[in-house]
Amino acid sequence: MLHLILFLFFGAICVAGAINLLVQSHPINSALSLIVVMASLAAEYLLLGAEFVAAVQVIVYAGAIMVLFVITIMLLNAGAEERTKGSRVAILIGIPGVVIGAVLVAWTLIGRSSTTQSVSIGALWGDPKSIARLLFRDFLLPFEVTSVLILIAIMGAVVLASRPKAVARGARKDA
Amino acid sequence: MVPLAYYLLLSGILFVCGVLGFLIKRNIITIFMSIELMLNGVNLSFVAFAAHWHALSGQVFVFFVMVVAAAEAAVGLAIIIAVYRTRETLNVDQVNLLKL
Amino acid sequence: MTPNPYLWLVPLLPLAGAAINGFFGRRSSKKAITTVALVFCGAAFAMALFLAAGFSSASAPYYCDVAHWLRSGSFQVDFSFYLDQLSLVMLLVVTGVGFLIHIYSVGYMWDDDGYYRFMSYMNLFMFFMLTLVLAKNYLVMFIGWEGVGLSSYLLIGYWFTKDSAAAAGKKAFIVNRIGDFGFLIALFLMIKHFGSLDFTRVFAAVQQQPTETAGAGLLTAIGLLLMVGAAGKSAQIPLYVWLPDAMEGPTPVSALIHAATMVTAGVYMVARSSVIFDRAPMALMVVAIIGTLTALFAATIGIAQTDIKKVLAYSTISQLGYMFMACGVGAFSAGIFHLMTHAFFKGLLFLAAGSVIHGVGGEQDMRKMGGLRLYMPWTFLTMGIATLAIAGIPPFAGFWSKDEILWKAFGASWVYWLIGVVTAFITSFYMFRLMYMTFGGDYRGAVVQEAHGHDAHGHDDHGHGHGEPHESPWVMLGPLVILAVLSVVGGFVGYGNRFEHFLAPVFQGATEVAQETSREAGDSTLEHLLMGVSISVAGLGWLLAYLLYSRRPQLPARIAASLGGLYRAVANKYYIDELYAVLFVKPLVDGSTTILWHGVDQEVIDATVNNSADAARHVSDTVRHMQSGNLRSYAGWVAAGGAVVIAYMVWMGVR
Amino acid sequence: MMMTAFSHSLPVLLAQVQTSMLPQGADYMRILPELVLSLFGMLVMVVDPLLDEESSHQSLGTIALIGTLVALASTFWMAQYPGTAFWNMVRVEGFSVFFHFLVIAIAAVVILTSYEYLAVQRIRAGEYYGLILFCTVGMCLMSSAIELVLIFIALEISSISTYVLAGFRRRDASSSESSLKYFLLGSFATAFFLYGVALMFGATGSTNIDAISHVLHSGNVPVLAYVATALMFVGLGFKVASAPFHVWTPDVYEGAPAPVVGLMSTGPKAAAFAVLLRVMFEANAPGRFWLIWVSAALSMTLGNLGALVQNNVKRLLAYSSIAHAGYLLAAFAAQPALGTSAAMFYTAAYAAMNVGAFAVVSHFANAGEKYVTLEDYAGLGRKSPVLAATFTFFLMSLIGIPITGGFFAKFYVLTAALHSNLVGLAIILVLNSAVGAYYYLRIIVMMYMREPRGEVPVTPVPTAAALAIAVCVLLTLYLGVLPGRVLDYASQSARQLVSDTAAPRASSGTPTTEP
Amino acid sequence: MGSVNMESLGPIILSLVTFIPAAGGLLILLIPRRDRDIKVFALVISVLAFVASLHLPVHLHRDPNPFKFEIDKIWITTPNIHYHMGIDGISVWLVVLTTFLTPLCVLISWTSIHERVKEFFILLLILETALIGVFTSLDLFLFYFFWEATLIPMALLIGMYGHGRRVYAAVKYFLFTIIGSMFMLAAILWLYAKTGSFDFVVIQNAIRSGSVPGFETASLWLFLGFFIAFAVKVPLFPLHTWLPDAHVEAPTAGSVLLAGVLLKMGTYGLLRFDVGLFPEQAHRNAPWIMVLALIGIIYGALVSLVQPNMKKLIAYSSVSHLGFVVLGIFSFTTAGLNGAVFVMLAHGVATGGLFMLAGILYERRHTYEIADFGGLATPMPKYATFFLVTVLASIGLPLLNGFIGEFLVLSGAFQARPIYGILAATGVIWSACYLLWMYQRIFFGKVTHEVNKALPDLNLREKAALWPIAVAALVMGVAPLVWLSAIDPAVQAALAPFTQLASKVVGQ
Repeated sequence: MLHLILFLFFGAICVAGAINLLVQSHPINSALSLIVVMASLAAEYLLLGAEFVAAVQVIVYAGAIMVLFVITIMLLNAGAEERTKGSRVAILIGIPGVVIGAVLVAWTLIGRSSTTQSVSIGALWGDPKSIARLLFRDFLLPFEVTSVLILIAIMGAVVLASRPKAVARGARKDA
Repeated sequence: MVPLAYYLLLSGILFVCGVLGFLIKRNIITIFMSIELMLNGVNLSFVAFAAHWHALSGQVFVFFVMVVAAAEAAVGLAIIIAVYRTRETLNVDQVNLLKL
Repeated sequence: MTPNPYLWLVPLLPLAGAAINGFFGRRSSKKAITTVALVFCGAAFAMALFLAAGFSSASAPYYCDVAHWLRSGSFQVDFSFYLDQLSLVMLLVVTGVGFLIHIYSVGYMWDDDGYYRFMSYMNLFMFFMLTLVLAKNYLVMFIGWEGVGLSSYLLIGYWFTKDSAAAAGKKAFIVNRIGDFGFLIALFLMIKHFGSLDFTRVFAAVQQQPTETAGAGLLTAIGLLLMVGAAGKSAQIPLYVWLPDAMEGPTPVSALIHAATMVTAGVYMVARSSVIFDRAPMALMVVAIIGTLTALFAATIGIAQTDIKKVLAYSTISQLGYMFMACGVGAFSAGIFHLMTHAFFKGLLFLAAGSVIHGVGGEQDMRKMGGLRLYMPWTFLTMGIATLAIAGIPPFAGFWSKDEILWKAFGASWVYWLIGVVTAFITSFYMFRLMYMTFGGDYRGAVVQEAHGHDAHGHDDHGHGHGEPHESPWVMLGPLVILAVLSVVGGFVGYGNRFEHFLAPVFQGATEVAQETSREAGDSTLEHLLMGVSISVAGLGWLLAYLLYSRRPQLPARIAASLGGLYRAVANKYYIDELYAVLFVKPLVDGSTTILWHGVDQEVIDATVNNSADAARHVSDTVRHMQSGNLRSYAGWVAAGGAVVIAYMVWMGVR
Repeated sequence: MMMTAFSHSLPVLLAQVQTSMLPQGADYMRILPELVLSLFGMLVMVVDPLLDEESSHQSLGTIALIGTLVALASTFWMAQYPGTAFWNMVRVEGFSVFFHFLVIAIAAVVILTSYEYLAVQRIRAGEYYGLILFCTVGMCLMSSAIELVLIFIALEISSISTYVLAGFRRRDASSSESSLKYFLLGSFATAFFLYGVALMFGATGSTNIDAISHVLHSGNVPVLAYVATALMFVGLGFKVASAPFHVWTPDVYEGAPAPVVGLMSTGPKAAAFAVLLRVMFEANAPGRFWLIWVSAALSMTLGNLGALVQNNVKRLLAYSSIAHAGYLLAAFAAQPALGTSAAMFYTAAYAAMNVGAFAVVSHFANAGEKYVTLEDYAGLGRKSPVLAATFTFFLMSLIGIPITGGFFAKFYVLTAALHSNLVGLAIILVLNSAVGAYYYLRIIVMMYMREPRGEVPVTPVPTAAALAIAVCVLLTLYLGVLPGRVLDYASQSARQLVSDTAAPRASSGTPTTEP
Repeated sequence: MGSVNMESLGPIILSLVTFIPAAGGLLILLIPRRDRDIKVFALVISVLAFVASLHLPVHLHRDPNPFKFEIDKIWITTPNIHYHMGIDGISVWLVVLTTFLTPLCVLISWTSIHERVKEFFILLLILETALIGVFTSLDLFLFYFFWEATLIPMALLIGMYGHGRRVYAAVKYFLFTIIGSMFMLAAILWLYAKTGSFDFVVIQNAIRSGSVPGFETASLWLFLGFFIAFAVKVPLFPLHTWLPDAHVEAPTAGSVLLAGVLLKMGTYGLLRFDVGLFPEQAHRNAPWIMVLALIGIIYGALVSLVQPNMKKLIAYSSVSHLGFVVLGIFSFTTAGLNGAVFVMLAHGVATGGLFMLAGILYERRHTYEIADFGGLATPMPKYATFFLVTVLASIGLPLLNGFIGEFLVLSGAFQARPIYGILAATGVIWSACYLLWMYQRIFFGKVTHEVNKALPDLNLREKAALWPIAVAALVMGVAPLVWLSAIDPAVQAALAPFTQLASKVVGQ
């Protein structure tokens, strides 16, 4: 029962945050809503007994990624978004599509016997040792490959975010 | 005891919110945030299924997804900065040089 | 059947002459050209005489297989030649008259620029005509058949810078082709049913068939189709229209091709196929009717023509009608007899007309002639003989053959005879009209003429700008004289049915029919009576012509005026050419242009293609607009697509 | 199944740790090309700051090229060690060797074509080549990974590097727009894919392809697996640019630098197709047939129709790549063994001709990608006969004229489709290739049948680009004249792949359920 | 050539003939851009190919197999593609026709092509190889390969060296044919999927023995798949509209090969593959195909009649003539088929000649409009003579080549269905109408345009190009047995299934 109450509580916060993200017109508000969502999700993870994930969620997501977002928003001095009417397709085709897809997925998620079984609160079966074993043995390769991914991200960020300077470098060969 | 389906439903709602955000938001950064929202929804699914199958690997996946999300965030925000430099706008409806 | 290894030489000799003159004539002297042309043509004539000398009815027919021509499965056609009594007669006529006309041409065409070309064409014509005559099967005959058409085309259009000549040549070829179409279908019928085109094999097969008295059958169909071909070549209704126009060619051509030889090929072909026609009475009747109608019809047009060659042309059509009438009533030998005599006197008439035209400097309008008997006595004399012959005045050649035909026609039906007699009257009238207008009275032409002032016939008398009419050189008069002699005596070969008997082996079946009819027709008294009638109508025609054109030359104009529309209709050849133009040519050209080309091709097919291309481009443009450039739209597509995919998969999973 | 290992008792676990805690040498051999590429990528990065920026283009490019060549060689070496590595993370087999070879070769040629482009466009070579090499690592892993999470990470590696590469012409608004669109939509699609992975994990309890295959083979497939397949298809369909997830392609291709388009229209696409093959065939995804059928038909039709009126050559080739994705997908609808081999051959042939075509385009586009409209190609046949002839050759291959690889590619797909009695799809394919002929022909017409426009300069083709084009011509020709060996290899590995599906390997430790 | 020599040549001669031109074309690539050298070289190569190809008919009878000079090597194992070539009495002459026309094309292009000469002759020679290949291939795949290979060189010839709306014409040509051939490809692949072979003989045997699964239901579609490809190429009404455009805009050599050989690919394909593989379907569908052929004959002729453009006129006349071929083929009679093959050859020579002649005129006056001429027989008598001979051959005058084929076709059609034969025979009249009318308008009358008065007559090179045409037209007309004796057995073999069919029908 407690489990259900906690789930519903954090779940409600989570959904509210998500909806707020959509409703807010200023990106900084959206970013803050997203942080709320993430925090409440961390709580949900704890309810599911995934304490490692919960911790990482707070550290990586809320701590690192969202900081990036906020900094970018600040950097670009992004204001409230304009209500331009750019896309009829997104509204007329996309949203109905999303609704239909969502209903169908929800229906499959609820209606199946395999998913109606309950999970117990904070089962805590994922001890750090097991996780480490997984991470550094079975998932060693993805783990290592992730370093390549991060390397790429760094390179990409450097290349793209740095100010292009070649314009000042004089005439091009072909010109 | 909470049925697994509740968690899945919550994750689905988050995912759909992300998709909707992508469709209706005009600010590129907010759109990007919507993607993060979708990933978060997926993460919840992973953890819930991990609990269901009693398989820790689901939690490890979440870890990887987060790393990917971080990498994406770095690159994505850099791209957004680059776009802002050339176009001076963050409104996605105005980023439409390439079309037809 | 006796092999004769020399037969193939006869047609080939003129071909060699044609080839030599054609390839080397441009750079040769006129003497050399003349020599080549005459030698090879003469050699053919000599060969023909040689063959005739060795000819014996007992061992006829002769044949000669030269080579295989084509083969397809079991069907085979060879280059093979064939000589029997019928082809012998034709052979002699063609080579003989042909040779004479060649000689005449030397004089007539000497000054023409394209002399070598002309001689080469003439030789080429001889080749094809002889191939036609000597063929042993229908397909080799068809070579000649088409070949003479080609030569005719070339020779009519000889003065190609003249638009009318070029058009006439084309018209001749195309109208002939219409006839050939019928001929071809007849050949296909033979191939289909008899498996061969060889005369002997076809006729042998035909003889197995019963006579189609009850109605139209295979043989009737073949006969009718052959008649279509014959009508094209021999200028019968309704395909006669090309022959008057063909007079655009040089006069020797008119004499040789459009009077003496080629146009009679149809008669020859019908006679050759007598076995078929015998068993197809209905086809035979059609032949007779067409012949009779043509004879009368063309004769009436002849009355009002003022162009000397046009008169002769319609006369030729009319006489050919006679021949078909003869064939139609089963009197093939009479037809061939008339063919022969006609070759003499009509050839002579044309040559003499040519001499006249030559003499007056290219003028062909008889209204501008007159009194030429004084200027060109030889021409007058020979042409007079020919006129007497064609008019059917005894004892000239034409009388015998025409009388034979009329007699046989009477045996079949008195209607044929009556029309024949009327035609004979008209013939006599317009021929003597021609004589009086040309030679009688005073010269009406412009005496002083510019040297090259007559554009219309500029080439005809190149370099002959004369002050006044003059007689032709002897190289031209010689053939006239010879032909005149033949026109006088030619009829006597038929005396006492000798000609008929000679040809009898060829027309075995046919002669029986003819004899039957003549027996039925009665005794010789009747024959003499009819003969008297025909002589008297000929005389009457002469008299009328004399009255109108010699005694009261102003009368014809008044009569013409009083007849009004009728006269104009006759003078304009009953507007048949115009009718054909309106009925066939114009609809064809306009229809092809507007309906088929612009209509179907461009408006329907191409437009369909282009429209579908446009439609594709249009759709493409629509597809392009999926790419609005808006990111959210793209996401919308992805989301919607995802929804569809999910929906499908859920359905698949639940199912 | 390895997941079940956790239910074992601790001592047993510890014992296992003793024996197999560390990867063996053979494990490294099985990812040798990836290692080589990563090392060279890092080498490029390290050398970059040491060099003067002017001169670095050549040397860095050469290092990268050597890297790819060494990687190609190491692929052969890798091929000697078939089997799984890193605890069922990757598997070396004919299939993965084929795609390794393919994507590395693509990378090599693209590097060659980039030499001139980078110099003219003043693009930072260090990051550029580094990203290409790392991207190749991702593509290689995509083809050999048999674990959905690794596939996801590899996919992200190749995607993120191409996102960045697309934006490399930073002074150009269209380039960054292209990058942005690619990035946002790519991430969007990746999220779908990931959700699919999550649901598949939920449905089968595993993310290992073999394990999934085994579960799905045992009958009674949960609906969740269907939905998972659908979501994964959305993600992968986006990557391979198949309709209706293709909308990003023209915009991104138009804006991205031409050599990069050459890369991303072939390499990541080929890798994505490899993943799709694994997911569809090896994992035996349920309910795929009509999904693929419709998507294939839609892709080729929309692609071809869209291309008809394009005036920008890059955009035109983008639509053409959508159409080709459709042709390729048609093979997926066929019987697994036939379809897989046909699809493999197609990716190879398509790579050869499309990289070649983009090599020509990127040379001709000149500085700032000025000359990319159809009109600019007018009279190229006169001004530069060889360049025009090679481009014509590639276009002929794209049309599917015999003696080119493109012909056999289409040919095998058609054969596979007809073999599987997909007459309808075959006819749609046939009609589409006919329509498609038109727009390729427009380029040929422009080059040969229009008068040249004076102001379009044609610079001489530098050696590197010439070499790249020559390699592409030769490969296209080779695939068009003697396709036998490649196809034999493809069908052999396809049979292997598919028979794996039919009877899950013993190494997965579970008894076979198939009769 | 000694018999020993012959033996050694046997297996490779076909490949030799096929690939000499292409090899020559590749060599031209290496020749520096000196136009004269290129032309001479191209001429030498094409003459060489012609001489080599003469070996084929001369030694044809020595080989007792149905397909002579057969060579069958594995090219690609999977799929089972063979390099299988061979000819019979039908294809041998089409090969010779190709090699015969190409040197003439080279000659006729000598001065009319003055820029991008190198490319021109390369394309021409490659085209020749592709054309020969179409006629020699016995492997369906190989056939398709050569079939498609003709497409690009021809489209480029039209598009690069043509005039006026050349691009439109080239694209139209390309699209029409490629859309058609795609259907054929699908049909070929279906056959491969079911029989596991591309080999013509193998597939034919498999079909005849009834061992192809699903053939009964598919045969109609297969037949149509092949038929569409061939019908476009022939071209059969209503798929013919690409032809006039292509011809009008094509350079002379292109037109000559297009009319002379390319169209025959369609009729040859109909005969060899459509009829050869699906006799029952061919038999069943013959009525409407013959109607289309008939429409083509008459319609082509009538439209031809009113064309103001010389080349367009000849082009439509091709539609008409090719209608005869199709009619002959689908009459399924010995005469019809013999005639059809013969018309192919005769049309190749005569119409090829007409296009050459038109090209000669174009070179002088840069127009094809008939109205721009008139009275040309005066300044150009030799030209007029050659033109007349060719026109007469085309009209089908006995003793010239057009007649033999037309006669046999009509006779065959008449045997099969009299009414068709009769309607088709009207073509005899039409051809005389349109060709003679054209001839009259171009050559007869007075010279109406001042420019035309000074037109030079044929020069030596042009005569060298035209003499072979004239001689061939005459020899084929006088001694058709040279050709027919080779064609006839092949035709009989092709007809074998139909006699069985016929007896089956009778038996019912």
